[in-house]
Formats: sequence, structure tokens, C-alpha cells
Amino acid sequence: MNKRIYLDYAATTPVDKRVLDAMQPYFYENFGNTMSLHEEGRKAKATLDSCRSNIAEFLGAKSEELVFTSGATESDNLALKGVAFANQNNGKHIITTKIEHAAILKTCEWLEKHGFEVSYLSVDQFGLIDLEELKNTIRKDTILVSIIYANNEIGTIQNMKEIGEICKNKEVYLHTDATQIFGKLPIDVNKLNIDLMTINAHKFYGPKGVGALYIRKGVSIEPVLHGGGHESGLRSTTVNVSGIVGFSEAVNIAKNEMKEDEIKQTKLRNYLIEEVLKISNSRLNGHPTRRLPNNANFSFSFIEGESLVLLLDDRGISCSTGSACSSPNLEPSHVLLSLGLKHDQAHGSLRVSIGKDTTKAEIDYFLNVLPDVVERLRKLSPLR
Amino acid sequence: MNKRIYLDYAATTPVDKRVLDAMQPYFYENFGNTMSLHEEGRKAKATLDSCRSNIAEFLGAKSEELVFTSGATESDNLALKGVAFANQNNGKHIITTKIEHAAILKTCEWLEKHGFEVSYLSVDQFGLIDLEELKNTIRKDTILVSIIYANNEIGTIQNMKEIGEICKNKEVYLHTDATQIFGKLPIDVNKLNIDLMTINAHKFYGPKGVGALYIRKGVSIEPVLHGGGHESGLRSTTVNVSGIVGFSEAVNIAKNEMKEDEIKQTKLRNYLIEEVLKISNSRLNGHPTRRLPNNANFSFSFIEGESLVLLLDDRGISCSTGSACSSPNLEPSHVLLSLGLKHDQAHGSLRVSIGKDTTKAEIDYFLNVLPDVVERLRKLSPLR
Amino acid sequence: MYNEKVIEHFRHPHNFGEIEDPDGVGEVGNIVCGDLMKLYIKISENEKGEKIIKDIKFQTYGCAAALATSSIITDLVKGKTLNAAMEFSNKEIIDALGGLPQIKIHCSILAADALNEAIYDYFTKNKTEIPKIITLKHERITKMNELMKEKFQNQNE
Amino acid sequence: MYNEKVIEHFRHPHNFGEIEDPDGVGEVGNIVCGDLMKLYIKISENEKGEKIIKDIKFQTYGCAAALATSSIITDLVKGKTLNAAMEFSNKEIIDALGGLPQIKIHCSILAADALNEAIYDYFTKNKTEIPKIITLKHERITKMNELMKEKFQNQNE
Ligand SMILES: Cc1ncc(COP(=O)(O)O)c(C=O)c1O
Ligand SMILES: Cc1ncc(COP(=O)(O)O)c(C=O)c1O
Repeated sequence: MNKRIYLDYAATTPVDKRVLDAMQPYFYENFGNTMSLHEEGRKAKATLDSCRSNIAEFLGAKSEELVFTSGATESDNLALKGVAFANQNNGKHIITTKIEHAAILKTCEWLEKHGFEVSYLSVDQFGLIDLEELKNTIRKDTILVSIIYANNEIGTIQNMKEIGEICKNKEVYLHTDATQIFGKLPIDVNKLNIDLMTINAHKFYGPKGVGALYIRKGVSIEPVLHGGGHESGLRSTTVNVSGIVGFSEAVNIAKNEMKEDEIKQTKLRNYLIEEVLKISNSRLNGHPTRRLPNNANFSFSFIEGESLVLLLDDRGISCSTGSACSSPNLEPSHVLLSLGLKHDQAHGSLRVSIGKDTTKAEIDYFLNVLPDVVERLRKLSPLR
Repeated sequence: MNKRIYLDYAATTPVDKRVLDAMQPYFYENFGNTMSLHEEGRKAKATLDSCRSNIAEFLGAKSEELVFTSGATESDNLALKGVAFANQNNGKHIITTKIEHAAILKTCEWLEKHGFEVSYLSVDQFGLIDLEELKNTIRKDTILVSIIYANNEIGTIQNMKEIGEICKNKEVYLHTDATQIFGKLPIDVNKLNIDLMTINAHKFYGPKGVGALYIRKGVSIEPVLHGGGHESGLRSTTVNVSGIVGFSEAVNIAKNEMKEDEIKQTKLRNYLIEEVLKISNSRLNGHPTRRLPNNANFSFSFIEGESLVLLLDDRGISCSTGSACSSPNLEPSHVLLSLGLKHDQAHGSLRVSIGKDTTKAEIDYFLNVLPDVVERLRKLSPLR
Repeated sequence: MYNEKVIEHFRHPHNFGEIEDPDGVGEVGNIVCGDLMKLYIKISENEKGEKIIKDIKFQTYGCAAALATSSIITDLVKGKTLNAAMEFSNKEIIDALGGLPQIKIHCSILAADALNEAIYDYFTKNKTEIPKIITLKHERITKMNELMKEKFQNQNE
Repeated sequence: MYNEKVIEHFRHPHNFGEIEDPDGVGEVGNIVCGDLMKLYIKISENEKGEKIIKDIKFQTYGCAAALATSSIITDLVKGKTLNAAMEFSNKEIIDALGGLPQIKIHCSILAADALNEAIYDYFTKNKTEIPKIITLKHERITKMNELMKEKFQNQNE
């Protein structure tokens, strides 16, 4: 293969050409500031409004329930800190899980330093939380439950409907980080009783640096970035119109192609899993069926993930050990440890995430190379 | 004139075509996540590194002293909250001015709610702070001074060198919001003894949604957005490489053309001011000479700014009353009131900000239309 | 932010200017807030002998919404009986304009207030008994005005 | 993040595998941390009658840096006198590799430690007196290892 094979769509995706095309007019033709009174400003504002309602509609939300941000990290920070500070008179207890993205976990750590108490729900071997544990953990002073919808490393999809019902019955706000699932599977915030939801654009063929937070009408929340009062005062800064247009166009494409992509990718992914598991001492991490259509995560005993990724890279294949964010980190994946994996299994993990453009030929090439590379590293290893 | 005349470059600028060209390859060709270990990731990281050092060099800073953000608002929030929380053991007193951008003022208000004390320096009729007042306001428990370098409404440029010396002698961190001056006039953070500096891209022909905070090595600061540990842990979220490439290209253009633009725009601006002041009961706001080369700000007695802007807009001219951010706000400009203007003068203000593409013909058209429009509104007004 | 109707009235306001010898003048708002409206009315009688607003003109200092609401209230009230005018509510302005941005609703209130004050002035000048509805509103308006003045005086210190 | 030299050693490591009948074996690091190194050495004498490291091989479980440092230490030490090898410092690895990322410096320490442990093992097996420099390092390494184990055991609970 001459072309590289990109199998790290969970880290980030290329911008779809149609998305870039849609963005082009908003750099210097329609470049206005949405806050300006004049025509350039009004045009920008109208564009913003239409993108907002387009994306909101896709979620079953109202236009005014969507706040644009710089990405999922900021949305997570806004959801947690914003709700925590705005509701601290009702209690200072927050519930999340042990398998959240760093954007949630580090924010929770910060909140703990600022007087909040956080409970971390454990997960079973497949990465699912225990609904009973959730019920029992909710207290009188619990103000927020935040649960990752589909995990970024192992792809496990939570039982969001049941979670939503529990939170609704207990009258506590439910936030979910839906970054990995948004644009891949349909979501209706009302059917699921979700109060706040984090999404971004660059995980489904939109541009980087753009995200949003869905905030159900009536949820009390305060801003994290203070300033000129944009986004109904919840997120100040000159609005990145071209980025939001790209986000909205990515949604348009998802509306039309999501179903088809899901079927195609699930099939490819299942084939991939089946073949990879033929390698001795390999295992699949995450849930066998309740998982993102594009995610596979493996552990190979006796070898370490970074080496594996770099040797695959040498052969023109791009994967990751876990989340891209934790790459320079020395600790093994907190997600895999939470599943009950031993440290060596957690160190030896490989995340393969496919995308719109992934072909069977690419997967076959990968399947051809992988056993080789695993074998080579095992030869170097003192472990047997 | 068929084409619209955009005289609101202080609100936002169109992206320079060369900037957009530079960005194009980073949407789907080089789209990697800077945190990924594989080739796509390493390429993205290398691009990020080279942009960072390019922009840092322009400021006389070291590469590792620059943290990318989503814009000036976020940079301001990071500077103030980050330094406040990291240094609260040394004191909880912060000094700023009465003429800051909302991104500073609203952040200060928030800090006041969280146990910090903020002193607001007054300014003279031209918008300059009193250096003696600054000296006398610095206390043992002052941890940060934050002063806007060039004001976004009236364009007044502070005596930053003297301010820097005072802060250095008193051993207190100096932050400046340089959003409006960056890319227009040369800045050397070392010569000016600036410890933290806010800049962004969209005010000088770069894309929206991208900014940076210069943080002198050794300054203690903590993050505002928590997550995967990007930007040395100071600002998490997948790095917006295409945006940063655009930012860097805007800097390249500024390096080459800043001087020439300054001369051209100052000349046009002076002509504009001279002609506008021929209108009866008009005045120039801000400093007669220490002002941004592209800024003019006027008050016209007996009429109100929004109406003026909208009637000019009808004639194809885009200006603003003050900062774009405060447009939907009913209060008159806090900046103009700080200069000692009466409420009616503050309400009747017009900011005209020119840019790279502004021509004398455009200014002449504006000068032709303006007296007419002022006259019309005065006819409607009960004030004489 | 404004709809076409509002912009149209702003661009081409109706009935602006002064009435030379008005029967009543209402002035509301203040410069400090950025909106000042002055309504002039001329009263006469119709065939039925009812008092009507024969003529009405405005002078306004303020934003586009202030000018548009001033313009449209003159349209809405001109030729109406005084009795009808006394019942006038700012909702009629909003409806006639097809809506106003939330933060500009106060302009419609201001215009309605100006009409009230002009009618109050007419009754005062004529030394007739002032209808309760007008006096009550007048008192509220005066009160509000004083409060605003106080608020902004403090701010200016 | 890695330079070419590191990547080259990672891609094509030198002297990997086991020595059948080694004179000393050093094993350091642990799976929990993600790096485990095993160095095998074979000792003989040169013409001057000095003890030399005749052969050296490694087996390593770990990241690219762990593999590269393992590979290069075998190059650097092979053929050296035992006395010289006893003075070996991880800086030589870093220099020979032309630098390592800050967070990977510990891999070079690990490799140097593995060498020390292999030499310690050689002296122990031969029941000769163990030089002070080797014993001191050995004690530090054992201590560290215990601390790490403790730390991670707690984490796993
Ligand atoms: C002085 C100043 N600071 C901060 C900002 C906010 O910039 P941004 O829109 O990039 O957040 C602006 C412009 O809007 C500004 O002029
Ligand atoms: C689940 C999840 N949350 C949050 C993020 C952070 O997204 P962003 O880079 O847009 O801040 C990511 C991806 O990086 C993610 O996968």
C-alpha cells in the first residue's frame, strides 16, 4: 500500500470536502461579527441562527437550547462547572463514572478542590455502569449526574434511556458527554431525558475548534468564559461562524448518511474483530455488541501499546493505544483498568477506529500486518 | 457605490486570502490530532510547533511561552482566573482599569464574587491611566495588574513601557489585553516587561475562534479548561491546527506589511477625523495622537448611536457605536463615561475603524453621507 | 434583530416634528437612558361631538426602536377619539410593528407613556378633571423617572 | 516526539534475545509501570587479562524508548571492560541516542539499572566481593522497585 491507512477516526477525522466547501464563503465574503448591527453583522447572525436550529433539530432540541463552544472539552467544563456553581445552594454532590474522558475527570478533580464532592461509578467488565449503583448513589444533595454516552476508548454505549429515567425520577440533572456517538447514531434528548449534552464537530468530519453544549430550557447554569455576553451570556467570544457552518454541514451529511455508514462500518468492524481475535493471547475490550459502530479495542498480552502503534505506523497504519489525549501519559488507561484488566493488559491495548472512507482492502492490509508486528514485539519481550 | 463600505475592522476583519490559502491543506490533507503518536499526529504536532515559534518570535517571546486558546476572551479569562487562583496565597488583590473590554470586566466581577478584590483605575479625558495612581494602588497583596494595551472603542494606547517598569519594580505580574494592537504595531514583551498578554487572530485578518495567551516563563498560573492536558496542561482540547496555521500566516503578513499599513491607515484616519470634525457639535473621543492607526471615535450631540449606525448601514456603510459586543446592551459605553463624557454624548458615539482594504474613495463616500445622516437624526430629535 | 416593518418606520418615520400650538405635550424618558420622546397632540371634535386626536407629531432621541415606535404610535392614534386613546396600550404598538426584540419592548412602553403624558398635559392645561386612568399612569411614569434619575446620578459619581 | 536515532534503534534493535548460559542477568522495571527489561551478560577476559563484557543481550517489554535504550546499551557496553561497565551512566545512553523526550528519560535509567543488576548478579553468582558502587546502586534499585510495587498495589485495590 502506498497510501497511509488511517484507523484513528476516534482521535479526529478529516474534514469532509462538502463541509469545507460550505465553510469557504464565511472566511472573507461573509465574515461579519454576529454582534454587529450592520448588514455584515446581521448576515452573520442569520447564518448562526440557522446553523443553531439545524443542529438543535437533529437532537430533538429547541434552537435556544444549544450553546456553541470551542469543543467538547469546553462543553464538558461548562456543563460541570456551570451547573455546579449555579446549583451549589441545592447541594455539592456530583456523580460521574470511572471511565470518563479527561475533560470530565480533570474538571471533577478541580471541582473537588473547590468544595464539591464527586462519586465515581464503577463499570462492569464490558464498561457498563450498574443502574442500581447509580440509583443508590444519588443523594438529596446530588445536583448533577454526568455519564459518558459512548466511551472514547472502548466504544461501550451506556443504557442512556434507563439512566435518563432514573435521573428524571430522582429529579437530578443528567449531563452526558456524547462526543463519540454524536453523528454516528441518532439521539433524541427528550426521549432520553438528557438535560445537558456535550458534542463537537471534529469527531464526525467537521472542523476542529467547534463544539456545543445542549442545555435543556430551565436548567440553571452559569458561564465559564466571561465577556461580551455572546450565546445568551453563557459563552462569550466573537462567534466562529465559519466553524459553526462546518459543524452544521457535518450534521447535514450525518442526517443523510449516518444510517448507511453505521451498517457499513459495523460490518467491517465485526470482520476486523473476528480476524484479530485469531491472534493468540488477544482479547477484545469493551462490550461485544453495545459498542460504537466504528470502534474496536484489543489487548495483546506480553507487549506494550506504544511500541505496537509505532511499528504499525512504520508500516503505514495509524492507530492509537487509547485516547489520543493520554498518549504522552505513562499511566495505563484508566478505562481499561476500570474494566478489571491487569496492568499489563491495559498497557498492551490497541484502539482501531474506522471511518467513512475505510475500505475492506485497508482492513485486510491491516490484518495482514498486525500478526507480524505483534509477533516481533513478543520476540523482544521477556514475558511469555 | 455598489459595494458596501466596511468601516468596522475593530469588530472583526475578513480573513486575508493568503491566510485562507495557508489554512486549506489542514482541513483534510493534514488533519491529524497533535497528540497522536502516528505520522498524521506527528505532522500536526510539527505544524503546531512551527506556528507557535513563529508567533512567539514576533512578540520577542520563547515558543513555550505561548498557549493557544479559542480567542481573546478565553485568553483574558485564563490570564485573570489562572493567575488569581494560582497565586491566591500571596494575596487576593487585582488591579485593572475602568476601560477594559467586557472579557476582563466580567471576569473581574466573577473573581470579586469568588473572594478577590479588584481596584479599577480611572482614566483621563483621553483614556490614559494615571501612572501615579497605578503606583499607589499596588499593595502588598496585589497579585496582578491587567491593563488594556489599546482600547477597542476609542483606540487609546497606554504608556505600556512605564506601566511595565512600575509592575516590575513592585514585583507584581502585568497582564495586558493587546487584542486590538497586536498585528498593527510592533510589540516586544521583554522590552515592555509584560508577563502575560492576550492576542487573537480575527482582529488582524486571521480566522475567528483562535487566540493565544503569552505567559512569561516562571509565571504561576493554572488552567481554566481542564482535560486531556494539551498546551502543557494549560488549555485542553484537540488543537485547532488549521486555525493556528491561519493565525501564524496572519502574523507573517503583519511582519511584512504592518509598517506600510500603519502609515497608510494613519494618514487616511487623520483625514477622516479632520473632515468629520467639521460637523457642528461633533467631538473626537480618545487621544488625539496616542491612538490605534485605524481607529476614530466620535460623538455627535443630540442624536443616538444605534440610529446613526443603522442609517449609515442603509447607505451601505458599516460602522459601530462602540464595541460590537455591547451592541444589544442598553447602557451607554462604560469607556466613554470613564472619559468624563455625559450620558448623551456617550450614547451618541460612532466608532469608525478602517483596515487594509479601505480606500480614500470609501472614506470620501462616508464623509459625503455622514453629515446628511446626522442632520436627519437631529431633525427628529427633541434636543437642540 | 429588527423586522422589516420596524426598519421601515425607522427609515421613513411618519408625523415627525413639532406642532406649532399643541393642545398637549408629553415628554418621557431621559438622555441618560438613551431614549427621549416628545409627543405633541392637537385635539378637536368629530361629528358626534366626541373629542378626537386631530393631529399628533413626535420628536425622539433614541435607537431605531424608539424612532419606530414613535412613528407608529402617531399612525395608530391619529384620528382616534380621546377616550380610545386613553385606553391605548403598548401591545398595540408591538402588534402593529409585528414584534420587537425583547430588549426593545421598553421603547413601546415609552411611546405609550408619552401619549399618556400628552393627554395628561391636555387635561391639565384645560383644567378639566383628569380621568383616573390617566392620573394613575402619570404617577407611575413620574415615579419611574425619578428612580431612573437617582440610579444614574449615583452611577455618575 | 522521538528523534530518528531512537526510532532507528526501536525499529531495528541490536542484540535482542536471550543468552543461553549467561554469567549474569539483570531484571528491572515492572509490568505495572509498563516497562520491564532483562539484560543478559557473558563475561570473559581480554588479552590484558581484564574482565570484559563479551556478549550482552536484552529482552524488553515496553515503549519505543524502552526498546531503543535497551538496544543501544548493548552496543555501548559490548566489549567494554567490566570496570568501565560498572561506571556506566544513563547519560551515555541519552547522548548516544541524541536525546530523549523528558518523560522518557526514565527508560535510560532503567537500562543502566538493568546493566547494574546483571553485573551484581554476576558477582553474586561468582561469590566474589561485590564492588561498593554496584551494591549501592543495587540497593537503590531494589528500594525503588518495592516502592513502585506498593504504590501500584494500592492503586489497584
Ligand atoms: C480588547 C479586546 N479584548 C477582547 C476581545 C474579545 O476577543 P474574542 O472575540 O477573540 O474573544 C476583543 C474583541 O472582541 C477586544 O477588542
Ligand atoms: C468522549 C470525549 N470527550 C471529550 C473529548 C474532547 O474533545 P475536544 O477535543 O473537542 O475538546 C473527546 C475527544 O477528544 C472525547 O472523545
